[in-house]
Amino acid sequence: MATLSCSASDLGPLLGGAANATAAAAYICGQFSTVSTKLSDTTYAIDTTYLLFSAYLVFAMQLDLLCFVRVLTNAVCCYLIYSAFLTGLVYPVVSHWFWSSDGWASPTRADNLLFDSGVIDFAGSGVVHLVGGVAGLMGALIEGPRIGRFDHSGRSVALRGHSASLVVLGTFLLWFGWYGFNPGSFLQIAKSYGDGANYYGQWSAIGRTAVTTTLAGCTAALTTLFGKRLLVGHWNVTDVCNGLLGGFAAITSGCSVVEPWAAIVCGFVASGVLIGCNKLAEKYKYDDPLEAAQLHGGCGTWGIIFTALFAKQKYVNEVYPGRPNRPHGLLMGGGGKLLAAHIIQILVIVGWVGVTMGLLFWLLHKFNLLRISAEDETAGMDLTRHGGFAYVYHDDENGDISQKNGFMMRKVEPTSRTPPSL
Amino acid sequence: MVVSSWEESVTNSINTVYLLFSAYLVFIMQLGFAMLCAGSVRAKNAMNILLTNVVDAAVGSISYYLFGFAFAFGVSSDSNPFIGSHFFALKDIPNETYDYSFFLYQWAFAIAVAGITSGSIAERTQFSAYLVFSFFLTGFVYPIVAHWVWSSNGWLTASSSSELLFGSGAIDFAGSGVVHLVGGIAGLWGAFVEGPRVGRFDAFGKPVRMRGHNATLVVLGTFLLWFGWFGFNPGSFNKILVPYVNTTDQGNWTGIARTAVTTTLAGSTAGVVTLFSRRLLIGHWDPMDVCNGVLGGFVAITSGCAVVEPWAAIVCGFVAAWVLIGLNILALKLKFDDPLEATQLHGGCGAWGLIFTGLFAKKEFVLQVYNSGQLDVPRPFGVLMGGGWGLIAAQVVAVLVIVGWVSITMGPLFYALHKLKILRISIDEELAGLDVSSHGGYAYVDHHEDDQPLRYADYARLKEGSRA
Amino acid sequence: MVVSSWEESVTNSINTVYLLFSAYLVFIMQLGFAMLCAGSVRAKNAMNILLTNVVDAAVGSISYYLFGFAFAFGVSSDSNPFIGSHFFALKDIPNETYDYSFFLYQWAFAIAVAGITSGSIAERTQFSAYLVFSFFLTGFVYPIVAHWVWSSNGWLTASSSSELLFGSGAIDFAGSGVVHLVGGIAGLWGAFVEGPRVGRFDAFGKPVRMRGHNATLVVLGTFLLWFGWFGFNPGSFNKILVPYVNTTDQGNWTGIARTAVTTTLAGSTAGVVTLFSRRLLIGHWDPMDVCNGVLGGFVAITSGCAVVEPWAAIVCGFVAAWVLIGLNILALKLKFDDPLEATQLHGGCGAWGLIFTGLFAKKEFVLQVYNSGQLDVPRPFGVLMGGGWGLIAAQVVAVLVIVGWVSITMGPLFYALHKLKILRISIDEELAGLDVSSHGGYAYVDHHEDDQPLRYADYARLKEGSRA
Repeated sequence: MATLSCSASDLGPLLGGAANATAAAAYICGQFSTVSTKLSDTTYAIDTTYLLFSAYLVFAMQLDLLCFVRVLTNAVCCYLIYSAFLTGLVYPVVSHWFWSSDGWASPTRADNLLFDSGVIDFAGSGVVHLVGGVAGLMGALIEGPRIGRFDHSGRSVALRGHSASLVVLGTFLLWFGWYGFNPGSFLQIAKSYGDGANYYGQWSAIGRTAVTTTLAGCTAALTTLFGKRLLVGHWNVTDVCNGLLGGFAAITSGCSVVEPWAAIVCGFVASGVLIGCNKLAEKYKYDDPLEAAQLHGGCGTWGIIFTALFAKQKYVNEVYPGRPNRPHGLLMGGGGKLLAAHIIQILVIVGWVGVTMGLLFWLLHKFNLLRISAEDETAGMDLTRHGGFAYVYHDDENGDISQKNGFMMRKVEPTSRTPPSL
Repeated sequence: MVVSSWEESVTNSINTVYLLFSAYLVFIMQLGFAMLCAGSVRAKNAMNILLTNVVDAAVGSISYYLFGFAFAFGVSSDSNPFIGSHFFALKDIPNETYDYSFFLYQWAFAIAVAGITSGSIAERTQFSAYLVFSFFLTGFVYPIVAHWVWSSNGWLTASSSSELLFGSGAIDFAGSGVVHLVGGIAGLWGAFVEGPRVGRFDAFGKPVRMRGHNATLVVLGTFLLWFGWFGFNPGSFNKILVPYVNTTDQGNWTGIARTAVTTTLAGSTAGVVTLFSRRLLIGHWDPMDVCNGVLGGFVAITSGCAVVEPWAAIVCGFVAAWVLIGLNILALKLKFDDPLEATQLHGGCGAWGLIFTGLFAKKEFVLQVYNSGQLDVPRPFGVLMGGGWGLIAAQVVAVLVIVGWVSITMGPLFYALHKLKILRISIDEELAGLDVSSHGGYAYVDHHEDDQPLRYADYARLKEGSRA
Repeated sequence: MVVSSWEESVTNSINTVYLLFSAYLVFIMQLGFAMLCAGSVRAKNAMNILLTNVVDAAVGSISYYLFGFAFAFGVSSDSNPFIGSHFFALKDIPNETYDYSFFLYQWAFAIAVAGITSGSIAERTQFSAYLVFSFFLTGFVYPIVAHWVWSSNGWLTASSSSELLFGSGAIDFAGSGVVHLVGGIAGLWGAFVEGPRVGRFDAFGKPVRMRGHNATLVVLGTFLLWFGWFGFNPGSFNKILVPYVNTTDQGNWTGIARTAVTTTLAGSTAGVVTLFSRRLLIGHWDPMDVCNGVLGGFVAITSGCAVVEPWAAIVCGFVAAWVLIGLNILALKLKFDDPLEATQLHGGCGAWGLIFTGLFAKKEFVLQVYNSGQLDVPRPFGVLMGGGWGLIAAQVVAVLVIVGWVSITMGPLFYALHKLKILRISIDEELAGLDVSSHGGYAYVDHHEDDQPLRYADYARLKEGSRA
């Protein structure tokens, strides 16, 4: 609101000659500052509205977790330690480095930027996805694959999640939430870029971010669809969903500073990265039920590199103002400084998370807290730890009621040709 | 004045955007209830409970449009503190006080009430009885309570400019009492008059566990309710562009964000406490319990969400979890059967929420919410914060009158339906499940019902055959 | 001027916030369609229909980005009323007329169209044919209709400043015609060319009921669509910060909230009416019918939502329910098989919605929406409100040209695919279910496929064994 500050001494001469010029000027300024206070209230209100609803959207992303609760191999108490450690220590340290105004690699630092540039990780391909991916990698490496994932000769056996509807539900909800994640990372919307065109400002940049996000995800989904069709031979909905999420994870870093067409490139490569990582994981007998390491780790890494290649100068200057001629994307003619900063980011994150989480999982493993017992796992954790299966479809009511309890249920065998007597 | 009219436009736009999106979020709670209920009943009744939830929303819209809103907020110079009497069928809306967006927001609240109660009487109620009760509750019982507490001339209100009850009025900010306690007590009477489900207690009176058929749906419903609660509590400010006097950069936007924080903290605390105490009591980690615990925390904080500090929200959630566990044990002892624990959850935690507000409301926040932050207004606040007994007395009165009012209206209604034998379904129907008896089939159809080849082997054999 | 530029920033910010969040809501409708479709087909085809819905969104994004948006809204001085020709691949965006947020909002609409049609041809279409048709529909057929009705120089538009058709133009505010009628007619041709599913009608031509496999998903989808419709209808205002001239405190915010109210009322009424009439016709309360009824009401009100009174919305919903029921009976008579009733629902109710607007549009609201509330503009409005025949004539023309245009484009496309034998799957595949034949397995994997102990008894035995 600096533009609206008003001082009586400035205004006084303008009103000239009149005897009570100063008084009039003071009065006008009084009026003016009232208006200006109201206006700044307005800005607060708009920004808060925007931020709150964006936060709600991000929250909605958590919904997705529920789809996968049932395939987690971690025991609950171990999971509590793990999540407390990850969200309480490992993640905040990383986000401090790249996002807080005095982090050593932050692009918003006042001076001494890393390679004059800092790391542009706008909404967190590295800070969020790569951290999560690496943590998952360490966990799954130390725990080893699920029982039955690889047979005696070491070939992989497909263990599929149990419901495609839930996967699709979760994917769409994540997509919905990503609109809070990426465009919401602007934190403010009422901000003009002041380059003459009044229709253009932060609100356009937010709209553009939403568009790049959409395009990257969709391209990745389609590429994965056709790629897997060529490789495996049928159209698979789970692959499409994973491809979509891979595209989103990749664009997260550069979403605000690239053109829409670059987002298509980003999504295209991301799906290649995802498929490649999956092949690699299978080869090395690495089992991650959700492909989290491949998806968030692999595509997150690609996203960081992608930003360093394609960031457009105009957008970089608008999003990180106050320092003209910042380095920008290598392929856009911005030199290699941004790329160098980003490669350092990848190395540092992998190192930090790898060491801390690796140590934690190793300790848990040593104390036998990490993995559930083999019998528990084959029976499924729902039965042993959670008091029964999540689904009870047709429990037997017509029989004697006294027998009925949580565990007695008649499973309908799909092999039987005769409909069950209901 | 051009500038000032533009300012008014801006103010109106922002407030409407805020209120509308909050209303949409509250509406999504109806989906949350539907999923929660569907997951918590047995598969043979899933279709029935889904139908009741959809019909709740549809019937509630019509009745609230025709007269519910008028009963609740139909205020004018001659209206009385007991019931409103204007704006039937949205006549004279929009006016200076109310716009369409306010109606939409209140409508979303109204349909939530019937959603709460539907859980208590699940699995054993005739559908036509359900229609009657839902229409009556949303169109009459709930709006009158809302009028008392929320409209500017209700006798329990805390926001009127004229004299308030005990100089304070009851602070039920987003409706622990108005919404949840009403829904819970209605459910109490419904479940009490109907009696427990067949087979819920065995011949020796020992409870038999009846598990819901789909835990995924329960978790889905809980998260959707959580999502919706961000519209329910923070949205109850109605306007976001209201600066507080005596501050430079604070206003309703600060209060709204704080409300979202207290809401989250209370729910999470209650969830964690329930998780660990149920682990100690019954020996395994049960996601259903955690879900109910989380919801209990939300219900409890709903009343005071805007006027307490975040640390108080943690206290609130902690106690709410124990209220819920205690009431569940009590319900088992008394052979009271409520399939979704709606009475214990919404009734018990709702009552605790009202009391909690009377204990912990902070002076500064109360003044911000109800007096735009003027510091010189003397008014009671939380008794533990040194604010005197005025507020807690009003809160206790609110609990008592709400319980009383709902009991004298819904109790006789359920009793009459019971006497007319249109309340409960027959035992045969109950054993077979409502879906088959009233709704033409089950909610789930498995592969084999088509009597078709099922495995890939069968499919391949069939292909071979057709080629040969 | 510094002040004015700041004011413009605020205006733009508020409008963008509103438009973006509306776009997100419309996007969530895609999830709603996916869940609704998945629940309404048989389990053996669930994976197929889920895939088509995800791919819809993905294919639609690319084609709409590359040329769809240009065909629909590429207006400049030399562009013609039939098709747009600028802004391919978002070139020159943002400019003074369109911002990225507008593109995002229109994109969400475009993918909804293909979502509607996918229901009509479910359970029997080859996936590659689906890709072709989806690309063609979102990238070409739909954008051209959108250009006619919504862009400022389309020949059917109601908002241009130059001369309008019959002095009025067709009022299709949020797209009963542009979105739903297009999707419905495309579905009609698809379902007609493909013919009914195997076993839908028995040897004597009597219909055999094919129930969807999961009512919970249907209800979930319906509520999500309802939620999304709050972005669809009120969001179509695009800008919230537009004060009406000649009023003190009204503006687009009033209109937007009123739109949300009319939408809710129409859907609820249609749901309740369908509930009771199906109860009378077939004898039990069926939640699937209620869900379809609610959606029918929404489709019908979509055209006139901004320009009618709330009471007219109730009339609209009432008739829409009967249109839907009537068309369903007719479809059975004609042996027309549409697994999701998309043709009847979106086509039939969409056409009724356009006519309804011609009957009940209120003068004051029409002027508010299309002329910012200037009272001195002479323009036709609803014929039953005394507004002359101009509007209803334009509405009828709109119905006819949309039906004609979609028929001459989609009809030959489906016929060509049919002749090339890449439209429909073989009978064997259809009997086995698409999930096994094309997608490598079923959508649901039950516990036992792991070949693991399943019963608690088994589990106990296993424990015994390991201990021994």
